Amino acid sequence: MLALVYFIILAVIAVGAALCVLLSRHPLYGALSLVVSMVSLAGIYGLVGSPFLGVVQIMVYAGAIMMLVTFVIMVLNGAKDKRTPMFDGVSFFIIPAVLVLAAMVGFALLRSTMTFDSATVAGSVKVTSETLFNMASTGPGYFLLFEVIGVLLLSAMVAAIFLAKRHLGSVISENTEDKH
Amino acid sequence: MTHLPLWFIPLFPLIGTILLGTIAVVSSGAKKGPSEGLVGTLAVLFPALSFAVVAILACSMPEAGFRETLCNWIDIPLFRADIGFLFDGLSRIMLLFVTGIGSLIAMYSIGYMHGDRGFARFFAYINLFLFSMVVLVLADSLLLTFLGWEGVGLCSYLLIGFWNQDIKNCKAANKAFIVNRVGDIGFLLGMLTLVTIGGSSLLNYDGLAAFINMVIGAGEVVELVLPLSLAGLLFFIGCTGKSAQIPLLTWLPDAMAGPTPVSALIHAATMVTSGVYLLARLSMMFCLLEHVLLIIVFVGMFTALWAAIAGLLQNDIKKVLAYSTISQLGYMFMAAGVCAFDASIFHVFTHAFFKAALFLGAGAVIHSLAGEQDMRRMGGLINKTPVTACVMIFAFLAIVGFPGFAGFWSKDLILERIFVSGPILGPIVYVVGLATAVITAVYMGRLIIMTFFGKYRGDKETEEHIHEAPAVMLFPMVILAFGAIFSGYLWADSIGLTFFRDSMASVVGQAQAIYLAANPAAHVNPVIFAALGTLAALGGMYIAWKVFSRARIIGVKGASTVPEGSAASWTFLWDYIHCAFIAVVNILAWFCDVVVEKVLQAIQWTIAAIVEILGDGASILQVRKVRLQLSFSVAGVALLVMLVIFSGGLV
Amino acid sequence: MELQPLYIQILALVIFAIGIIVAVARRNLFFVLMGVELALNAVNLSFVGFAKTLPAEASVTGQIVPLFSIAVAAAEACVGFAMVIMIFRNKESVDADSYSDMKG
Amino acid sequence: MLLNLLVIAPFVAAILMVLNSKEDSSASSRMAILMGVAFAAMSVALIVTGNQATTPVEWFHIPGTRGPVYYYLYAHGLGAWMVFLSCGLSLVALISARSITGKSYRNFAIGIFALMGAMNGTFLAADAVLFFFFFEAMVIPAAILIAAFGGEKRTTAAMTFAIYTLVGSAPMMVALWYLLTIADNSLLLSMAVAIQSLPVETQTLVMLSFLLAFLVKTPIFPFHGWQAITYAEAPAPLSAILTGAMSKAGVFGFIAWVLPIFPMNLNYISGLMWLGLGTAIYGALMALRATDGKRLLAYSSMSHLGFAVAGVFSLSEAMLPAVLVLLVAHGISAGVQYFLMGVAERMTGTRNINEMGGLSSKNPVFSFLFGAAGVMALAVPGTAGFVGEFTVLLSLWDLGPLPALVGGFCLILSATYVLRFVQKVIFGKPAREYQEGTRTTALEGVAFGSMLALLLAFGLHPAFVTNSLHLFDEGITEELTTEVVEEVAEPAEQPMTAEELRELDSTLAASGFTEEERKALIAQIQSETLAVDSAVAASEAAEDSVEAQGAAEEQAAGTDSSAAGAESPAVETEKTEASENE
Repeated sequence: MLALVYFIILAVIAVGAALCVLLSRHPLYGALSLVVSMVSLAGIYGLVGSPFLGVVQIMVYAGAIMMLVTFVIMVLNGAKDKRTPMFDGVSFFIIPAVLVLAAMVGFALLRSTMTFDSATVAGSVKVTSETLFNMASTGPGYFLLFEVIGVLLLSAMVAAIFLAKRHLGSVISENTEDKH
Repeated sequence: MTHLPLWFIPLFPLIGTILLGTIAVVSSGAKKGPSEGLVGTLAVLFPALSFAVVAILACSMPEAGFRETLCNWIDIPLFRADIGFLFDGLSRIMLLFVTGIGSLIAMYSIGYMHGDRGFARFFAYINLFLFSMVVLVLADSLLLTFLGWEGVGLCSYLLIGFWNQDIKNCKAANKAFIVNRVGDIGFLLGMLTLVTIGGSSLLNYDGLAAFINMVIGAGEVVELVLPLSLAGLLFFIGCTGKSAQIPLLTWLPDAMAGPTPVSALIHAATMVTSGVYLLARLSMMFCLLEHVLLIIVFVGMFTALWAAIAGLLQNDIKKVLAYSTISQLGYMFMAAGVCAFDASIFHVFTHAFFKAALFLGAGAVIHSLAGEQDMRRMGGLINKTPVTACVMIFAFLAIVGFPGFAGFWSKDLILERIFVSGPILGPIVYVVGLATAVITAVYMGRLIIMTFFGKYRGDKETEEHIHEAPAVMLFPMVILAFGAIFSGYLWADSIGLTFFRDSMASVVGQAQAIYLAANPAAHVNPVIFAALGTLAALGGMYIAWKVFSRARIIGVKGASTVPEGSAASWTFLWDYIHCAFIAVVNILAWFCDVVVEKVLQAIQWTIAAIVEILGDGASILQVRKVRLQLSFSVAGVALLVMLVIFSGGLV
Repeated sequence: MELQPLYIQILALVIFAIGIIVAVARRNLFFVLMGVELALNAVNLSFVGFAKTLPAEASVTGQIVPLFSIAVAAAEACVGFAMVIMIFRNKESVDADSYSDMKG
Repeated sequence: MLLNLLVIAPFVAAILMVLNSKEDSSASSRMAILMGVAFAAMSVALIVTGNQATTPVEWFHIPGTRGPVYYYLYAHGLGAWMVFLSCGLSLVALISARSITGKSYRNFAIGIFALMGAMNGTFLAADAVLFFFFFEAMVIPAAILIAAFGGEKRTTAAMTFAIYTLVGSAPMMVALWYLLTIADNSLLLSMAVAIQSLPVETQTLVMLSFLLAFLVKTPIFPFHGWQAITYAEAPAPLSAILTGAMSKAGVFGFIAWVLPIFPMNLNYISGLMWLGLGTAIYGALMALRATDGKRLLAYSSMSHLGFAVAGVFSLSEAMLPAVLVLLVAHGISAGVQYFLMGVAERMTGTRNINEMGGLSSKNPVFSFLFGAAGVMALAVPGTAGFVGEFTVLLSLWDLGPLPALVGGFCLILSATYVLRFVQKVIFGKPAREYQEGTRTTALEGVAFGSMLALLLAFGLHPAFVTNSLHLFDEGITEELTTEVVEEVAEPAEQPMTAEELRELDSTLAASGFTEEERKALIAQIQSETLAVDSAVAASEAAEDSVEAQGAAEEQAAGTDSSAAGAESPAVETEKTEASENE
């Protein structure tokens, strides 16, 4: 019962924040709303017995990614583009489409029966971590995937640096040209 | 093995080919050709060595002949063939004159081809030709004979187109090869028929004879006559191609585009007679096939007559001789058609001498007139080139069948055999043959008169340069002239010389006996035939003398006659018939190229265009706004989910 | 009344829908990216929600996949924002509709 | 080992070529030719050492299929000779291309090596998926080479080629995947067994999909749209490989895959034979009218291959050696003709034969080779072409005179167009002043000359070629069959139960056997299972027992799929042998 109450509170916050993202004019506000939404989602993860995931959610999403977003938004002055309207014709096409889609999926969900497995809800950090890192019992598959993800992140970082670097170089050359 | 190996015979010309071919290829880049003396020596040496081997073997040959299997050739399921040689009475005769005349003509060519750029190449071809011809004759199976058969065709192609700078020569060569190819396919299919009848062992001549004997012994001839007739007919088609019989005769007159020694060797003495040789080889088979023999007789008869008439109307000295060759080949086929294979081979033998002599004489004339071939611009040459004239006149007497000369014996023998072959058919064919003999005398007399008698009708300039041929050319001609006179005495029935028949008996004797048993011959006094034959020859010569020695022959200006391809003259109606076939093929090709191919391409490009249009059509749906694009896809997903749910999918 | 897995799914659905709407309907590039993140989050939530209905051993996959998807999202954001910086410098605009050079 | 080398080493060689300097074409050509010689030597060794197979290695699973895909190569006479063609022609192409490609020789060599590896893989693969993989992979280097080194319309040609062949084999991919979902694994035998259980309509559909790929590749009328333009626009050395080796993949597919797998009825067989003959005539007629020398050769090649396909579907006893000799002869002679045409093109600067002529006086050595190659293409007796065409005609005559007559007509036409070609190119007077390009180099001359010498050698002693098929009977199969018998015999040793027999009966009925045939077969199987060792003796009997065993295996519902996979490769070889003996 108590869990339901917490859930409702967190859900309302999450949905509200998401709506704020949709409706905010400035991207910075949007980003901050997004952080709120993510934090509340992390709460829900904790509520249903995946605290580890919730922590990762806060650290990576609400922390790292959103920091990146806000940083970029603040670096780019033109981020708040007054000329472009918030919505246009496309928006009026997409909203009903998504609503219909959601309604359909919701309809399907309502027809199904699901119940929590009490043991699972109780706690799963141990199981999760053992599956991930205990190669002796579950084989190297997940661990390998984990390492690959590391490499992916590294390469993404390198790619981002390359993209940004080329851009910076061009700015410098433009500037030098301007001087002459 | 006590005798010389048989493969020595083809080996020498093969070595000659390789050596001379190498010399020709290596020296082709150099400005100055290889030494003509060296090349000439090599070119004559190898055929002569081959001739020597043949002569040695011929003397020591036992009655049954030599047989030798070298190695396996093809060995697959259904089919097995060996490379083997067979030296018996028939191949002995053929080989003797093939290598002998071949060596003589090679010698003659040294003089004739003097100074030509392709000197070495020419002799390489000649040696290759002799190799193929020897293989053709010496082979012990049809398949190996076919190797020689196509090989000589190929050499004929190469030599007709020897002066390949002139595209006309090439066209004549192509024509010769393709027409021959038609015949060759007949040969090929004939072999396949035989294989189907009794397995690949039938391709071996001994195997075939054994098979036929077995069939006769078992009394199963009637069942097998139909397939054997098919095979015989197909082989005969092959023979008509190689021996220039109706309907595949058109290539031979055009083949005169080649150098004259080639015409003498290939297109008169040796290659064209291989059809007759094949019929004699397969005598055991043909003697059972009455209908095919009938066809052969008629084809031979019509060819002889037709070509003789055509010979009357030619002005090119070599073309007259070409038609004469076709006509004489017709005689040989007539003989083969009444199962007188020994007589036909005898005529092949004598014909080789006098026709080679005639051609070499014509070559000497052309040589002395610096390439002039038109008889209307010759005349009176007997004073200027007496040796050539004598040789030609002796050969002329031989071909018309003047008593005592070679042609007299062989031609009379053929006519006699034809007459006695059947009650109604025999006399009819005989009369036509006799008429042909008269016409032969007329056109050959015309040739001699126009060339050697009367006044010279050419340019003054050329007249001054007329000279007798060099000794290296005259020597072979004289020998051949002797042959033209005396070779007939190998089988002079009337005076009791039957050496030739006896030597052939081991090969064709049994077949002829079988035929005679089925068609008993009437007995007629041979002297009557001799008298009639003589009369025909004399009559023809008289007509020729009357008509042509008085007639004013108008010298023509302009280029001499050259092979004219299918447009030669009306006499060879067959050219037009061939043209009709070619036209059909061309129309088919045109249809394939212009209609079918275009339609297919149209279909191909239509499909491509449809795909492209569909692609373009889809790209209309692609809008500039990426977001709109995305929303379309979301809407699409929504639609799909809706479909799934309302069709009762997930529920 | 207890907390039902259905509620979590409904919540995920709502957030997902909002995410999609943000990603497509808003014209500002930053909002587009943020909408994608929102949708990704919703999917993670859905994963976890479904995983919790299974017994412990079987539920592991459902909890590990979000982990990886978060990592991938991090990489995606990293590259995505680098690209936003780049094309912003080229076009001087964050309007998604101004990037329509792809149509041939 | 040899097999692995022949398939994988060309790719390694291609990579090694990258190490070469791009500028120094002479160094890279030395290296390429050396490696080409090594591969040619290996292919000769493959023929000499006879039939062999690698141990099958599991490669991967395709989702939805029941068994694994093997990396499994084996060489029988046919494949070994095709590999010889591909390696030999590649070597000559590497030699001949030096004067054409100039500085980009290195890239050309890379492409050639990749193409060679793919072709070798196609001819040696024992696994259907592996075969398909290489069959498709061939197209890519070829298309790239055309697009990079071709004539004026090279991009069109490359696109036409790639799209035609890839689209042609797309149905085969689907059909193959479908077969794999019902077969135990992707080896020949299990597929042949699996197809028996399908309804007749499905069988036909699957077979047609396979046929289409090979018909396009060969190419057979009316699927030849890609051929003329591709061969004409490709650089001459590549055209030589394409026609000499790659187009053989189609005929090879008919023999090695279609015939063993599919139970074909007589209508299809005679239909395909007539299609082949039609192609032969059509190609010859088109060649008669072609004015582009390379197009002419393309049509001539089409004509010959049509003839070969007709020979294949004559299905006579002599078919296999006949077609093999024909293919080898055609591969070499068409190859050398293309090479020489390339030389002519580079000397005269044109491909139009009406604008050529007179080369015999300008370059006698070249003309000698050219004329000799023409003669070899004419199938004059004594050359390999004759043995091939004669024996194929023999096979056709087995069916009746009419096909053989059409074949004979085709030979006449071939004489016509070849002579026309030779005459137009080398005889006569030069039609115009040529921009003289590079002449035949000595190395080229030797290479072409030795190809012609090979043709002569095979023509006078075709046992060189046909013996490799005998080897197949005696050599490896004995070893294999003894092993197989031990393995196969086990399930067959127990007499089949009545239930199993009933099921077999229904399977047979579904695949179109009549009542009597089924009874006879079952009776045979029953006697067969009692006398086990006779499984080796007669090929047909062996096939039947294998079939029965396959049915039994199917009943086991593939529970022991790994075991089936291990023994099937061996069984499958036997099956191929059986079908090839037919």
